[in-house]
Amino acid sequence: MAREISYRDALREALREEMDRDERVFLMGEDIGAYGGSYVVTNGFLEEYGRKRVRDTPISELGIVGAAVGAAMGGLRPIVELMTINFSLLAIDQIVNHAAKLHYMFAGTISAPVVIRTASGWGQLGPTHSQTFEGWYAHVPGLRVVMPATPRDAKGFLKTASRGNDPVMFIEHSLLYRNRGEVEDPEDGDLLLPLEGAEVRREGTDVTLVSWSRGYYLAMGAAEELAKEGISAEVIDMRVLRPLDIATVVESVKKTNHLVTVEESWRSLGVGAEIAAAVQEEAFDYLDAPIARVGSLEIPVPYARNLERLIFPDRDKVVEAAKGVLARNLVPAG
Amino acid sequence: MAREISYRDALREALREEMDRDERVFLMGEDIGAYGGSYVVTNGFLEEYGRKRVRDTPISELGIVGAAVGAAMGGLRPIVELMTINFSLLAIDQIVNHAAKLHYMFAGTISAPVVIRTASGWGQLGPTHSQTFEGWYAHVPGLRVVMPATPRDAKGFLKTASRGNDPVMFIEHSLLYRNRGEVEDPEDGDLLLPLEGAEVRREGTDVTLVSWSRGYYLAMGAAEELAKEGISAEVIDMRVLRPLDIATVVESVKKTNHLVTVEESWRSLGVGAEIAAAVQEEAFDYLDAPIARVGSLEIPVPYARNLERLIFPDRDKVVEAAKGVLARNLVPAG
Amino acid sequence: MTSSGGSRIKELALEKDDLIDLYRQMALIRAFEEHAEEQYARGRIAGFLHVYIGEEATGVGVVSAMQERDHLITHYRDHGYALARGVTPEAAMAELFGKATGVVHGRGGSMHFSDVTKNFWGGYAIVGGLIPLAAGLALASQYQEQDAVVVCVFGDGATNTGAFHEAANLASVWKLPVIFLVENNLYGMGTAVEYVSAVNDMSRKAIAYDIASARVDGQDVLAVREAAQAALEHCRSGNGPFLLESLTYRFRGHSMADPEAYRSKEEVNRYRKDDPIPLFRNKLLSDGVATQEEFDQIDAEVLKQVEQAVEFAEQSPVPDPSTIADFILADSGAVH
Amino acid sequence: MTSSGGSRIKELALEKDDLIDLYRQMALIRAFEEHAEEQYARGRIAGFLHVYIGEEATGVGVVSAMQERDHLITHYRDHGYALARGVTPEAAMAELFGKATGVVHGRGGSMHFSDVTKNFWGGYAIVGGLIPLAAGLALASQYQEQDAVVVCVFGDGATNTGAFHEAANLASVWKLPVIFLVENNLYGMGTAVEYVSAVNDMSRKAIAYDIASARVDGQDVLAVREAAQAALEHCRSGNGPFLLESLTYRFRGHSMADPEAYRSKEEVNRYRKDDPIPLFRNKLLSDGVATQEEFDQIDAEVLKQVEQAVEFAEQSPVPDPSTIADFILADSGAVH
Ligand SMILES: Cc1ncc(C[n+]2csc(CCOP(=O)(O)OP(=O)(O)O)c2C)c(N)n1
Ligand SMILES: Cc1ncc(C[n+]2csc(CCOP(=O)(O)OP(=O)(O)O)c2C)c(N)n1
Ligand SMILES: [Mg+2]
Ligand SMILES: [Mg+2]
Repeated sequence: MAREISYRDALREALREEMDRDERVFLMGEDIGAYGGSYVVTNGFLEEYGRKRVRDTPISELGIVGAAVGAAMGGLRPIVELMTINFSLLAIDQIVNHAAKLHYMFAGTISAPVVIRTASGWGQLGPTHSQTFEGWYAHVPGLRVVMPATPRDAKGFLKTASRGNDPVMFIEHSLLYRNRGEVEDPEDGDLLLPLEGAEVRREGTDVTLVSWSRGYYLAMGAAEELAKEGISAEVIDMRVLRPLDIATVVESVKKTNHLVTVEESWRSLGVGAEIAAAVQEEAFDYLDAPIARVGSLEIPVPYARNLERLIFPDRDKVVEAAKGVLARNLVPAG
Repeated sequence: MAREISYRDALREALREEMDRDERVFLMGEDIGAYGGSYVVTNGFLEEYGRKRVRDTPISELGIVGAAVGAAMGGLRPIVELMTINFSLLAIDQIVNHAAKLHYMFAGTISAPVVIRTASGWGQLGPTHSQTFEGWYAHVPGLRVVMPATPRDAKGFLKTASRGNDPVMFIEHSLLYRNRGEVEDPEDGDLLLPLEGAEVRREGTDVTLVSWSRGYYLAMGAAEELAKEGISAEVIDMRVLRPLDIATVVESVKKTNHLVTVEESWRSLGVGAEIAAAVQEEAFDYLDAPIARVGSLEIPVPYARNLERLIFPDRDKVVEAAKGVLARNLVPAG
Repeated sequence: MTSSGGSRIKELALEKDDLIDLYRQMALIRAFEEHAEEQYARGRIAGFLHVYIGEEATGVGVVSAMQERDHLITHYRDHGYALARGVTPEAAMAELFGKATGVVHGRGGSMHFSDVTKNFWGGYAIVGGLIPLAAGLALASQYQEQDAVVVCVFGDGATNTGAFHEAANLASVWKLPVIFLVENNLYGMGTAVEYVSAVNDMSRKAIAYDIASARVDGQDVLAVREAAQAALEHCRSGNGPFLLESLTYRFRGHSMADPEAYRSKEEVNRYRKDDPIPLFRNKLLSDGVATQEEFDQIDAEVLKQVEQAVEFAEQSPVPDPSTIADFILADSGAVH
Repeated sequence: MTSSGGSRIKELALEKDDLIDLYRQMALIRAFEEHAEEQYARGRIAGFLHVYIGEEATGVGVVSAMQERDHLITHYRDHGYALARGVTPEAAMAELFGKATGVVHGRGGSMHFSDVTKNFWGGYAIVGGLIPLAAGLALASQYQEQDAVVVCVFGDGATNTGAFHEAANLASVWKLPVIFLVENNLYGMGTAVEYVSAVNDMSRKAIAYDIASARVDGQDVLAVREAAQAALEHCRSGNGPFLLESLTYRFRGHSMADPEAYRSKEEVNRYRKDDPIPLFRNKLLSDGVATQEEFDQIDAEVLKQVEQAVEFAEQSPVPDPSTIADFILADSGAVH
């Protein structure tokens, strides 16, 4: 029996279930306790679990992520929250030069099962608070990077991440916390989703739209728009950015022969670039048009609403891109 | 009149010429003074220019890059050295959330003309000291990212960077400092090279090999190998990674119809991914085969020489990739 | 935090106009922030809004002690400093509204006010991030022998960042003319100092860097001004950095989103008794410096000013979309 | 740094065997490092090699005071600690040679020795990076009530990193059982402490975190051992972290690449007079604990051990290329 719950509640359920299941699981982060979490994900947890397991930390991103990694080395299962992914830059040395390296560097004798929860997103937050660096993390061997779009994935990934033995960058989205979606009832057992694999969420035959996190909803919206005009779009939610499931995209492209990637990060060197590069390698002969990438304008994100609106991709830009790749009639190769 | 000098000496000349020209130009970094620089680039500068202009700093990457940015805001022309790009992760918040944002955030009233010199490279240095993150920096609007391969570019870019008004990530390579190449004689005037534009360094007709920094020499070596077998390879040195000069690559591909990118970073989400994605967009009809990417194995870099050798691309891997794209005979699109 | 500024009026040899001006500035900031909150509630302002209500005496006292050539750089809670440094309520309010007439043309919003013509180097939103920048500005001043001191404003929470540590050490080693002004308002967002800082006394953190320090009652504008003057003098005389801790309290939530579950109404009300504005008004009244009528008039004037600022912001045009890509880089295209 | 350990022998109630063992460990480390340098010169070892020559008394003294259940984590200058904690010279030398029989199978090399079976959590090469990890290990010990103390080893230069500040503050706030062992050898690479640290006295940096601290003569193995015992006791009793500063000196260059232009031969020779090994040998001789013959024999034995280690390393196979992708992730493929 599934119920409709919000992305936020899905995360809360996952945290609670894992904390109840395993004493070693604990939370640390800035304002996750007394304040209730900057995005209210851990509200009430301090009262429920106490200071030992819900640890408000100083504003020390590098220190707290490093301490979480160390605690994980020592046998605990820390889930550390970084208020936003913009601040993860301060901790990135601990994430990339330490968490991602330990297991290899010490020949498998040490591991760092730490989950780093953080929020990307925007909303007139200005140039330093509106970024999303998933592409950076997806570049790094030794990390697992997930970016759930749905409440179900949010819960299932978080539970799996907290039980796994690798460092996981768990990237949420500030504009998705209120989204509601179907999630299995806890009664029906643990919802543990493997940390890999893209999913075809809408079948189509004319063009494939690929995205993740909030971008996935733009793709879905665009697919509905396109349907009105008789264009059948297949929509793929990548869900996990490392390892990246290219096979599923290639499968789809072999059917639709057209691909559009959608992301909220800056276009150059975004994850869409990797998808496009990999797909043209593996499905070259099936592409009837260049792969199009929809991303943010390559500009720091301004505060003013009218300007900010222009920065990020929206449904219409995706529709336009899809029509663009379909409109193109092939010229025989040079 | 040009002379042959080393990459290291080219950098030393640039630094000296700019320091002599402009009092506001000064150097700061770890062990650049008394020690002489971890890669001996600034050896003797402390004695020559004194403590005011050659400033040994604490081991505080975040603090010293931030201080350099602040000094630049205040009217100075700091050239800060980060021993290796691996340590730049500790300063990346100052680079990306501050230096790259200031000018935009304050509507053009503040700028941060800081040059951040750092070395990528490897050589049995182990998992945390053998990385290269140029792709991360190339993703960020507000930054200029250069990665010179030749002594001439090293000198010309550094001089231009120190006179420009933007933050510049100036990425050197520890295995190139001894390389020698032709550089104009200082007598013949300032060597100022614009911080943009790829260069076709070897003309060819069958396949285009694109790289930068040390990878460029692998591409050149591969081109010579291929020539022996009657394959004519065009070699492009990207030189600057932001802004990325795709047009020059597209031009070349329109002629050769085949492209191989070569880089020392991990393959996924490396700069090669952006080049491949952009080129298939702009030269789709000219490509006779999928664009191939040669990069590092996606593994932390082990210390053992025999393993490390397998991680990085070498001439033979490039030759193989070039033959691969040429060997492929097209199947009509599915 | 009881005030003892009145007695100091003579010592400080302040003219009536100066005293009235300090009051006016605090009143202006208060009125500005209250209107900002109201406009936020109305949806005309969005994103993060951190108001300075209750802490005005610190900003006004410190800025009043600075010379024009001195530099100011602050964290995101920057409205009070911008106004004290001379940014007009119009340009400030228009920025909150995201208008082209805003102090940074709608690019930055609340957290990123700046005005280099007034040596105000801006507000920054990465906690601690501005501290190394301040050290750098101080280096530029020292290097160019400009005799200018940098005042760097941040909170108790920021002292736990590595950026503070690295910048403080560097500033001390290089004897840079920078004042680290720590606004200790007892909380970093929703987290009380004692839970996250090994020492509650911020000035104690200066010891590790061999930096001179002092604590001051941040609700007493004259005490703050006096302490700031001493700190500025210290830096100007080439004695290196100074850490000034101002003991204050945030009367409102951290930002407009704050449910304030972490502190009690009683606690807030207790601290509200130390509202720097009535405290100062009463002092001036009891010292016979000014009359109630004069204060009523000032209050009316600043209210009018702020209402006009709101009007101005409302009437102002949004930024021209065609300018969206301006200012990404200082050198357009290639650099020669 | 004159030694006064002899007098302490009785107080410390050390058996002759214990004393001899301290000597043997220092001698073994010295011999190991000298051979490592030689093999590096011969090209059998590459990359960065940071030897511990001259600083042996600190590592040996501290490790000798630790319990088996206590945890050790160090920076890249880790050979001495690995050997003192029981890593065999064979496994250590083989690692330097990049062989499959190395302590981490050739993956890490000189800077990344580790052996979790001995609670040695490894050497780390990002200066300061290990300090937050150590706080985390201490949190794991406290959380699981393991009564184990973490000893975190780093240098004077590392105290200037934000990582040190953030971890020290966190450790103090949470009263974590961790000893911050600062090996103050007067230089960070080629930069003298006074040029980059606001205070030369590292123990003074503990004040800002309300952390107890002490300084010890790092050339006197018994003094170090005693200071470490006190620090361990402090942490074990739940009093939170402790900062122990060991005053020592690096007899060799920072790494094999170091031209050593930043210090004079005279200075080095002056400090060489405080060589911890002859100092301790003479003490034991004058206290009649052991005879010259016994020492000669020990020296011969460790020399033989190290020569065998070199032999072993040379004979060992390189890592199997087919294993290159092992250990990237702990959970292979999908995670269920
Ligand atoms: C590096 C970083 N971490 C977290 C945040 C989120 N944040 C914004 S303000 C704040 C609290 C700062 O407290 P304090 O320094 O005391 O300043 P106050 O707001 O109390 O004046 C936090 C945690 C941030 N902006 N930057
Ligand atoms: C973050 C970082 N910055 C710079 C370096 C380069 N580096 C390696 S060791 C070292 C000096 C460290 O000095 P100290 O902490 O005193 O330790 P010591 O070598 O003297 O024992 C430096 C600068 C590094 N490895 N990591
Ligand atoms: Mg505060
Ligand atoms: Mg040292």
